[in-house]
Amino acid sequence: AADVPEAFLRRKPLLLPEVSELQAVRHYTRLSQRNFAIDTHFYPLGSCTMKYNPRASNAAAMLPGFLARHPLSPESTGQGFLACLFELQEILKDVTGMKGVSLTPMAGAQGEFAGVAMIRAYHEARGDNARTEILIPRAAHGTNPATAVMCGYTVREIDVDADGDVDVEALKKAVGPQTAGLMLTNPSTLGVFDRHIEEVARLVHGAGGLLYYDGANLNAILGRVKPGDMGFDVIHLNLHKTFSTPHGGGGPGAGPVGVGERLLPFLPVPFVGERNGQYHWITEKLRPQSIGRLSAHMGNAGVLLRAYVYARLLGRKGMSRVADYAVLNANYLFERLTALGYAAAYPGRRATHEFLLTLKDLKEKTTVTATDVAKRLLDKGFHAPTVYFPLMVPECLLIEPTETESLDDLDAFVGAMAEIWSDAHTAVDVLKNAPQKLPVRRVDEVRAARDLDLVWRQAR
Amino acid sequence: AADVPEAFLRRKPLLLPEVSELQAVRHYTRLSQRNFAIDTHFYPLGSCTMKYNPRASNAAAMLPGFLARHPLSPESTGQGFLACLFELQEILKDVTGMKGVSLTPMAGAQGEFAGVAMIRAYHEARGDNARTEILIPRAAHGTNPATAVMCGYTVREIDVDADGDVDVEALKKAVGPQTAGLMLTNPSTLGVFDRHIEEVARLVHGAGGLLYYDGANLNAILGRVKPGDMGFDVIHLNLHKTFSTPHGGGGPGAGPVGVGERLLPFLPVPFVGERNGQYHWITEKLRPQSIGRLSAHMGNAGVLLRAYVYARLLGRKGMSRVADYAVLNANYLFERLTALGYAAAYPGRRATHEFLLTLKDLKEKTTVTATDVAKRLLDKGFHAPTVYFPLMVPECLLIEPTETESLDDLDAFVGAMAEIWSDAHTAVDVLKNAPQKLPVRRVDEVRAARDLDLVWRQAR
Amino acid sequence: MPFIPHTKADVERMLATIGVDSVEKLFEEIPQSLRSAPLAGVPDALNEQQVLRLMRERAEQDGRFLNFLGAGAYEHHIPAAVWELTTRGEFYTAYTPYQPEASQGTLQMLYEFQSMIASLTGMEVANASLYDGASGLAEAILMAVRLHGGSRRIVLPETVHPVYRKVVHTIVRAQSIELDVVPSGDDGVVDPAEVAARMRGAAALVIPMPNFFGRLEALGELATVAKEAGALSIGLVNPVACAWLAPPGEWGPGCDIAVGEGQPLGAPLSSGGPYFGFLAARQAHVRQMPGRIVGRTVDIDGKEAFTLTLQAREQHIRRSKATSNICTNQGLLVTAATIHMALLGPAGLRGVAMASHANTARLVARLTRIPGVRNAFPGAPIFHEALLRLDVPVGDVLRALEAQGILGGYAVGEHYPRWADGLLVCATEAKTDADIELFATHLERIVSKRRLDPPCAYKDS
Amino acid sequence: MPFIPHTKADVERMLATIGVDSVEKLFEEIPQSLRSAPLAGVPDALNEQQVLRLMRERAEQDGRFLNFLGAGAYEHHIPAAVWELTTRGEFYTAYTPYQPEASQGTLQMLYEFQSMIASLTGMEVANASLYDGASGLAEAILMAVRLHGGSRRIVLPETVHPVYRKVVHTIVRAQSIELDVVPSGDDGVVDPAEVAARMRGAAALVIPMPNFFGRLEALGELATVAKEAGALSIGLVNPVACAWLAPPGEWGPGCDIAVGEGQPLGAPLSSGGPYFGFLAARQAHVRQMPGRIVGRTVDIDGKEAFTLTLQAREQHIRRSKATSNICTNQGLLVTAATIHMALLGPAGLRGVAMASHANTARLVARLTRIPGVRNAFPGAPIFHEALLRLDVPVGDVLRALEAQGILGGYAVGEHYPRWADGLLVCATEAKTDADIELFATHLERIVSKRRLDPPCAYKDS
Repeated sequence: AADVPEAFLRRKPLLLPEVSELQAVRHYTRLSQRNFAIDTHFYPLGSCTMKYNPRASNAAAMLPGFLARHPLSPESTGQGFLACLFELQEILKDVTGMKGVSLTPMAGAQGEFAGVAMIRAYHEARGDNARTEILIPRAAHGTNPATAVMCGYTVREIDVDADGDVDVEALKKAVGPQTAGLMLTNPSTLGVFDRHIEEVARLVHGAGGLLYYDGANLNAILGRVKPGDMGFDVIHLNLHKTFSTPHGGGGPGAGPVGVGERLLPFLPVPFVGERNGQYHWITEKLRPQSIGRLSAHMGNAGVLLRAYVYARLLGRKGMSRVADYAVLNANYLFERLTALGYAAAYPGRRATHEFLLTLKDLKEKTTVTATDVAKRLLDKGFHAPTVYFPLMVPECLLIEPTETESLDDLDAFVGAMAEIWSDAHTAVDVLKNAPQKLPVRRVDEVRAARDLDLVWRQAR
Repeated sequence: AADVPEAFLRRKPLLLPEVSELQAVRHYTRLSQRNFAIDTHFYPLGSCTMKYNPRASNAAAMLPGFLARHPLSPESTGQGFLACLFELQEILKDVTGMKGVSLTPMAGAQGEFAGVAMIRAYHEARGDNARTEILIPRAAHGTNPATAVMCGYTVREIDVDADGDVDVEALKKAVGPQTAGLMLTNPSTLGVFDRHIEEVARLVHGAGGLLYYDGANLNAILGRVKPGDMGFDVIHLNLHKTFSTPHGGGGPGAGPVGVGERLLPFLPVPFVGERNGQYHWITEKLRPQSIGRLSAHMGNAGVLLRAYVYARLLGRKGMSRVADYAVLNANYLFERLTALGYAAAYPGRRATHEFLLTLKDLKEKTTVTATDVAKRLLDKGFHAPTVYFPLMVPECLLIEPTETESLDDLDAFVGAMAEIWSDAHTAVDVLKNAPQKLPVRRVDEVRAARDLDLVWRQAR
Repeated sequence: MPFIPHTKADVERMLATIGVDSVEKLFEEIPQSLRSAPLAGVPDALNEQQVLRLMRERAEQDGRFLNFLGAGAYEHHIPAAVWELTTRGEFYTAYTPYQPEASQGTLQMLYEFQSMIASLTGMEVANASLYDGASGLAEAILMAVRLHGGSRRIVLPETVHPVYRKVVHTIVRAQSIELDVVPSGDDGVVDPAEVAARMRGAAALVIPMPNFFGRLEALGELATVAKEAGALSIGLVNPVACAWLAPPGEWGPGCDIAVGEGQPLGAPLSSGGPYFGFLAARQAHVRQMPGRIVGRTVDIDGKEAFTLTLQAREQHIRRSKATSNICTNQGLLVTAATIHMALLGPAGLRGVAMASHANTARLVARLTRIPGVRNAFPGAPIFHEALLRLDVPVGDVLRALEAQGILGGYAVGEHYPRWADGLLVCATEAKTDADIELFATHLERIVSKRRLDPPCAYKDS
Repeated sequence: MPFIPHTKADVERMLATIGVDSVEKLFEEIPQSLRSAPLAGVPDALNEQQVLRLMRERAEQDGRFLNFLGAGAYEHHIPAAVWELTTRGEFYTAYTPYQPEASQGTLQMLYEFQSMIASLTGMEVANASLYDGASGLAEAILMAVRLHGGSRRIVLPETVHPVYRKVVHTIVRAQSIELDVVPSGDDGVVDPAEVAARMRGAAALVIPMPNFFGRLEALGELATVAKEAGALSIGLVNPVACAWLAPPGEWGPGCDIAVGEGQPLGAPLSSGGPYFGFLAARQAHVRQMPGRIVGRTVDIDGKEAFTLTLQAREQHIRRSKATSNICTNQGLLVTAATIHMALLGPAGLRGVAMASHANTARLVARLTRIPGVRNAFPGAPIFHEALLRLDVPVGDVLRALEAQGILGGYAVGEHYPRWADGLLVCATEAKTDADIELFATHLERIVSKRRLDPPCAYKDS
């Protein structure tokens, strides 16, 4: 094009693959086969809720009419789309017990950000500027403290007690006029439901702080308990967990936020309103106190459509069945595995939708680590549980089977864990040398971080 | 439903799987991974033209508007669909050099049937009822003689000469007033182009017979030579070969037939006509001499749409590039493999889009069979060529790389064949014990046929 | 170049290896006189973007219709997982599993399919599919003639799908097989006594379930009649019906062969194809079955494995003595059907059958409340289609409905002059009460209007 | 029960194993007072057939539009293979590759993505994606502030996408970062001299390419200005443009960070998401990069292997000291983008850029022939968008075009009062001459009509 001066043009060659369509298709088809996924393997990755992703959700979200719609096209050209979002907002309001929902955060961590930013905006709007601290239990997801810092807060960590509940005495000492709020996951990442939640809420509210609910573990209580009823003022949900949108190798997710009365004015925009059966965007103009926008458009629309389809397929009754069967599966596995000899991190507690084992004693006795168990499970055709999280529990395995796995598959997993238990006491090498059957054996992660090789270079 | 009497209702239990959606998805995803396919492996299966199946063809054929159309809905509701079929007929007329095309046969073998049935109808229409015999070269596909018999003919097989061409002297002796026609594949299944084709056509036509072209190998001459110009009166095409519609684990295919002037009245119905830009079905009413219908509706519409998309993507120039590169790839492999020591079945001949090797000498020397080579190739990540076909050439490998394979992949295949050649002379066991890396090792086919186990039974 | 990966340098290296100086040279054995002129009839290439836009426009150009057509092809819900899995490259782009070690996926799936079809039809064995129901019936007839060994006469009720009868005629006529068509009564079924009279010396009897009018024939009696005449019985069935209604294996002494159109099991309507035929039989007859068959066996380590079997029946081995010339089957559709049946399960498939029946019953009840619309066979048991008779010309009514976006059914008059006023309607489980009401509302207005006015298509707002 | 496989017997066995008599009992630790009432706000379940019909109706209810909107989201052709592969279960339903041995597919794909993005932007390293372009810009700004170590002031041209500026404000404001917005001139670009004046003591400069109006800023000069002020430069780019136009690595001394919206690389418009952000940088800055990063290494046998690396930057390890709170990325979109770029190749992607440019140039030439339609910046170099100025109210024109099935562009007046008459138009490679002519014809009539008549939306036949 003669109208763009030479100086604006690219000079360096562009290193993209130069291959035929067949070569590309074959390459990526083969690559895909080098993955474990829910569609191929039981995937009890604790805290990630790896449950079945309905294909109907994908089919609906990929309908040409939805895919072709430009984000800036007028509301009049997207009434069908907006109707889905509006109804999803209403559904999420109900299951969370909140008064308003914005779907715009693009991931759980962005939902957290929005939540804490709203807490900040609330205090600022009241001129309550002395609140500089967010309280976070030590077991929390790493996103919680990272988020608090992004929102300009300092973090004070609160211990948990021997049973895995928040240490109420420690909380009493920590809470005060500097407290902006508390971020809590309940059930916690320790796989237990915090029994003092009402007390915790009273303490924080009493000090003028707000309660933030990290919805990562909502699958454990969906339809059974509403965070709003526990006293939370703001919540994010991970739709890619509880509402079964695909994890896609690491995303996209969606992290809608729900708020109680006090935080309504601060919800991130845009979200969907309805008037006389017509749907419209609610933006900064209508919500001048909003914390603002979090994405160029309205968030991960395609993820939201998938979640909407999932919610409609489950319906009212199906929604609470989720928690029932997720908790049933977890408690069953918990019982079977502890019967084998695996140690519960919090014995005597009920499992929620997940539970935490610790191999501390096993390691001392046999040198077998959580990593060894994880890698051996891969050989046996199971994805590993989450390992070494939460950081505070040594050699831990966080196991979340989800409600969509069958008893047969749970029993097969128990069988594999039984063999591993036996090998740990008689054939440690088998575990230390695992995996053997995967595309690669144990990966040298130290070298990866030391000799950084992050992009392909022509002359290596 | 109270209105259907008890006596009409099913009594026996229905044995279908009783599984969750996840279980089904996981099962069939895993099963799929136990297949070789074009999308995962080089697949040089001679005579099958395993080339890349464009994903665009699938996307187009699966558009909701096409999928939802009922076959008996009026022509007025399918003008877009009919336009595609009409244009495909025109394209196929051009590439085959024929005067009329019907797309209705659902597979190559059904196209053959339609072709021979038209030959029969032609002679019958002329009252020429003494013609009872179809001539078929010994190298032909098994479908040819099977088809001739289905059409009420007896088959006389014709020898091929030492160079792989039809033995013209034998043909001269065989042809006569009893000859209804001759069925020929050119290039033949021996991987060579029959150089006497003009003489053959003269002889058969001279005796009052018609010439049938089996289009299985059209990929070798697409856009280069038209069967009509060779003197053929009727042809079928395998769209799942030359026009790259997917093989789907064994089908569906599509086997359109093209005919010259003389056979036009006999084309199978329905096919598509056009008048003033409106498309309509041509049926028995307009073609009272038609051989009739071959399917409940109009054949494998979805396959035809895929072939149409492929033809439009290639266009005029792309169409003849197919033969150029298919033949180039085959001759390159032919040269490289014979240089390694593999024996050509017809040395001194040019390869067409495929070529035939024979391991007769190798087997005598080393005991290595075509099966051994085939199974070892599987271990090395290549689908095996066609083996033991044509039946007349001992220990043969029929190798068809197709035009969509890259030089890199051809060279990798040569490398694997070189290692196998070496192993055949130094490590026969490696070949005899192949495959080792597949989901199963050599399958006991004798037992499969002897102890028939064709359906799952609850109490085994 | 679309789909061709070669660079110029590749081509040069390859030509040098071969020892020729041009691609042209590779065609030297083809007589010069036969080389083609450029392909005037093939348009210039479009890129993918252009083709897909063209196809999208063509797919949409005629709009969407609310469809009450059946007559051999049925609109059922297909779970989204079915075709997402079926079009996975490993299924979609594999070929016939000639190398069993590299094809266990397809082979096990086909074995599962055979098992499901055998149970569904109540038979002992099944093959891995045929092209479609109509050609499948022809293959079943040829199989029956081979099995009978004596007669070449087939008794075929008029209530068998009329196009199926045409297809059978096309395929078997060259083999001197006689099709003896039994007329039906005013009640839309054949009379077992009349069939019995014709069975003497016949090779086989075809028994449709449901028949073309959706009606249920005297299945047990007919199968008995065939058996008593020493003939074979061929059940021609809708596979969804078999999940609820008695399958061929349960009719009287049991049929010898069951055959049918597989489309209702996961194949979209797609203007007529690709669909697939299925064929099941008694174990004793398996060596006369056409088409591919998969067997379960072991590998040399004794591990379970699947493979094509009984290939000695097939054309690529037996050539002119094969059971059929059939080569490809409808593998991809069978993949879809297998996954479809696995996802639905026994209760799900039975539910589809019952809901389709119930919807059609509701449809008939609603439409026959319209003056001028009658049930041709009131009170007779049906599956999920029914023949209505109209007071006004059926063709006019259908055109008027089409203008409203409704495909109102199939006019059977072309094939059955006796029911020139007949409209065959179908409402599967995919229809809602609102759909039925919409149809009824339009039909009511059209029928009443046609009684007064001359016919013309119009479009209400 | 949808998606729950348990039979009643299963549940009984499981409860017995656990040693409780009901599922209810498993919730015993939750205070009774907190148990929910039934969910009044969740409707009854629909089955898949019903949901898909509802969704189909909703997807189609507003019709299809011919779209000339850009402004941050672009309609490009996506090869059919891209999403057929991307939605394969092994990509679609896998999670973050925490177990590298079981995730080599995703990991190698991400490594390829990083390599492609690094080359595309002309930078040394890239991460494995961020949420979208706007939040990605905020992350880039936070990264620059960390790298600079001193200043917290960012110089931001007014020609950066206005919503991006809002998003950055939302995300960084709590960290006392000041956004110093530089106004643009009448020519729709910022003046390097004015930028230079503001750079003193600033941490970083953001340089958009193209800018919001599709214009090309003085890229090299601006990057130089930043460098000379001791500040970092952040190139905010359209990735397709980088295949043809100079990427950030080539601007003057080279940018420090390149960031942008990945949507044009294989993501459908989808009402705004999911898209993905990309971020590339100098190797020296890699430890301050946010988001996941994949490295190539070996396994214990020395075989090539891929793994997540530099995790010590991330929140799950570093918690409150992490570079960002980001956790999930946009893996699935990155899968699509990687396959998209592999299928297009360098020439293909460059072709898309040039064709989009040429189509927009043609569109502008054609539309500005209409009386009352002017190019806001005549003769200025653009990529694939252009600002037009209309004599009649832009909102009215857009509504009238919409009634004709055309989305005519983006009215910039809301964000740029100076160009209240401005219409930002875009024609990518997906537009044909016929599309452009159709737009022009309608626009011509609407503009001339608006000059005479009061505004109202109408629909021509």
